[in-house]
Amino acid sequence: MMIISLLSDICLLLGGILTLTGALGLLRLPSFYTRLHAASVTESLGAPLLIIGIILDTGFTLDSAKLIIIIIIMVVSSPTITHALCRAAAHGGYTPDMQNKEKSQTQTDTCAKESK
Amino acid sequence: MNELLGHFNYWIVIFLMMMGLYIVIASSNLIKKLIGLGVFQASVFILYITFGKIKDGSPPIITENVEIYSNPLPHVLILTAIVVGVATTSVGLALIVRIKEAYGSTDEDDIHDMDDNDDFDIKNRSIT
Amino acid sequence: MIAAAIVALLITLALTLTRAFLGPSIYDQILAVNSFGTKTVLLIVVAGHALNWFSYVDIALMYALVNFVGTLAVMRFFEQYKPEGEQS
Amino acid sequence: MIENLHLLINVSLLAFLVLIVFAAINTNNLFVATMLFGIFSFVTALLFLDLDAVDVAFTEAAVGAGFTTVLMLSALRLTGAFENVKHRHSVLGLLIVVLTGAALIYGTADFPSMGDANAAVHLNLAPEFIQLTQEKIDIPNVVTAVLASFRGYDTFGETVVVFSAGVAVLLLLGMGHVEPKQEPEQNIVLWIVVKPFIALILIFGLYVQFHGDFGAGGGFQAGVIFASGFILYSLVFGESYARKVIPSSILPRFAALGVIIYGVTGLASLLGDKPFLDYNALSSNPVSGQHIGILLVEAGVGLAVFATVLLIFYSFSGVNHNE
Repeated sequence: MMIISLLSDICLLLGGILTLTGALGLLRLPSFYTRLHAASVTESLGAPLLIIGIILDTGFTLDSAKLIIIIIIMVVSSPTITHALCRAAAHGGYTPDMQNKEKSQTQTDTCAKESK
Repeated sequence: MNELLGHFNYWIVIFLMMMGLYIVIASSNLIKKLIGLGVFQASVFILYITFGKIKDGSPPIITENVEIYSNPLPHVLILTAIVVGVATTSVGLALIVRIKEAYGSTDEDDIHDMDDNDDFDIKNRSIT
Repeated sequence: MIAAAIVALLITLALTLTRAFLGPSIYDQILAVNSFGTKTVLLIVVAGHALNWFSYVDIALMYALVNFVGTLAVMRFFEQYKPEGEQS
Repeated sequence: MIENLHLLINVSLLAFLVLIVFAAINTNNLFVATMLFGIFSFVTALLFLDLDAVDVAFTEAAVGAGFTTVLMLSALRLTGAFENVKHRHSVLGLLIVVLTGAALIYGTADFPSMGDANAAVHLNLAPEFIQLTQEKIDIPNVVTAVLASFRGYDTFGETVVVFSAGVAVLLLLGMGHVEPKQEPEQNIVLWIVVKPFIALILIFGLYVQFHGDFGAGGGFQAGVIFASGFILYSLVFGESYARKVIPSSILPRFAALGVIIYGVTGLASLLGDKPFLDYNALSSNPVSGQHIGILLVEAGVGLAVFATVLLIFYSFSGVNHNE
């Protein structure tokens, strides 16, 4: 019993840290594609960890079965959305710049101007 | 302090309501006006639900070992109000789509200008 | 620990909201809004468990589905709108 | 501890709401304003959850965050220009708003403080409803009992309002028709992921419809969820395919059928020498009569809301309005 509650605490802590990191990345990273990366990668790990922490705490009930369905939905839908968004951005004339950070920043600005 | 916490929700709700009203007054775009109305509407919903809350109460679904239930009546009123609200919003949006077809604009000021102009022909969307 | 997770999620929501306000491009805002929805689902699950909200799991499930539909609608709209915007 | 968490969540959610509305006032892009309105609904629904209103949170999330966003985007697509919206800074308007707000805040001084169990609202009607639900109707969810049985007239009126809103949109916009060339871009990842999702949404809609007596849910929510399954199909595979699955011509009939099911249930109780919408007449045992009545009424509401929501979506997504 102790071990399970300890495990649940660890999962919650890790999940919390990961989601927080993801949000920081979303806020601080310089261009759209890097932000996309920060949001999607941490979301795919942080969200299941948080929910697994709750499942360990509730024990095996109908609720935990539904929570597992939520995990499946999130694990499938989050990368799909990211993929579709990335594709839409790439088709909308928004190409990532690999070489120069400064340049990609200016590109973001021009795109921002265009979109406004 | 208790006074503050007890009335905090009401004040914020009224603040939100007034911001919604300000959007309706200050924006000349019809769709944005509808968004303002939506904000106003949602804040009224929050007000009602706040009234229904009882401290340490649980949702009005009968379960064992629960003595205090929150008031179910505001919940019923607001539940139906939300669905009716979206139905009326959709009628409003449909009207806006028609207005756009007739006048070529969704801006209230432009529409008033066109209405004031006697030569404006609504069928051809142009001044003859 | 569950309280710490709730606080972390609330801070996360605030940061995501900031990105949704700042932009700069429309795609950033779509990303932030979608991310906000996902974090809301997590908040419902964690806070619902901590505060004993009734049938929070059903609502979390629905939020996850609605968020997916909503974001797809936004992107579909964007795909369709593009050519018209260039013409006018 | 729990008290503090409640307070923290309450205060931060209200702060989020204020921030979101500020951003919506400041933006001159209608597309952004619509998305912000969507997350506004999300946060409102979270707040409802914290205030014990499970059913309302359910409805707000399905209707406000899901369908309203889709609807507003469809309208934006039809009206075209959504950027550089003019914004006039009206001093008079600001004055009116500040004065009204001040008057209303002055009025809150008489309000009972939040969560007070002895407030006037909680002393009448509500205890009776909770009591009578346990005695006469015997379903756990008091909200469903009040909605479908005690205040059945009211809900009938609301259903008719929803139906007439659908008729009004149909009269204003017509069904339109969709040309196959307007199909969305082919995206295999989306296609594969979305198919099981649609099945999941439809099953979940049925669950919400029939679980409404025991937990959160009911006809209004289920109708919207069921419709959003088809809206998802239409968004990903294209409107012309969706119209093959559910032809636009049968939707008004479904909506009318839903209202008729509700009305006929009321008439059936008239035939049993009881008042309109008194379900005790539906069976020899009054309690099971109530159960049958609530089931039928919720089915009528669900069908009417489903058909109306999908009808409105079809009307807005027909492409020929700009011609």
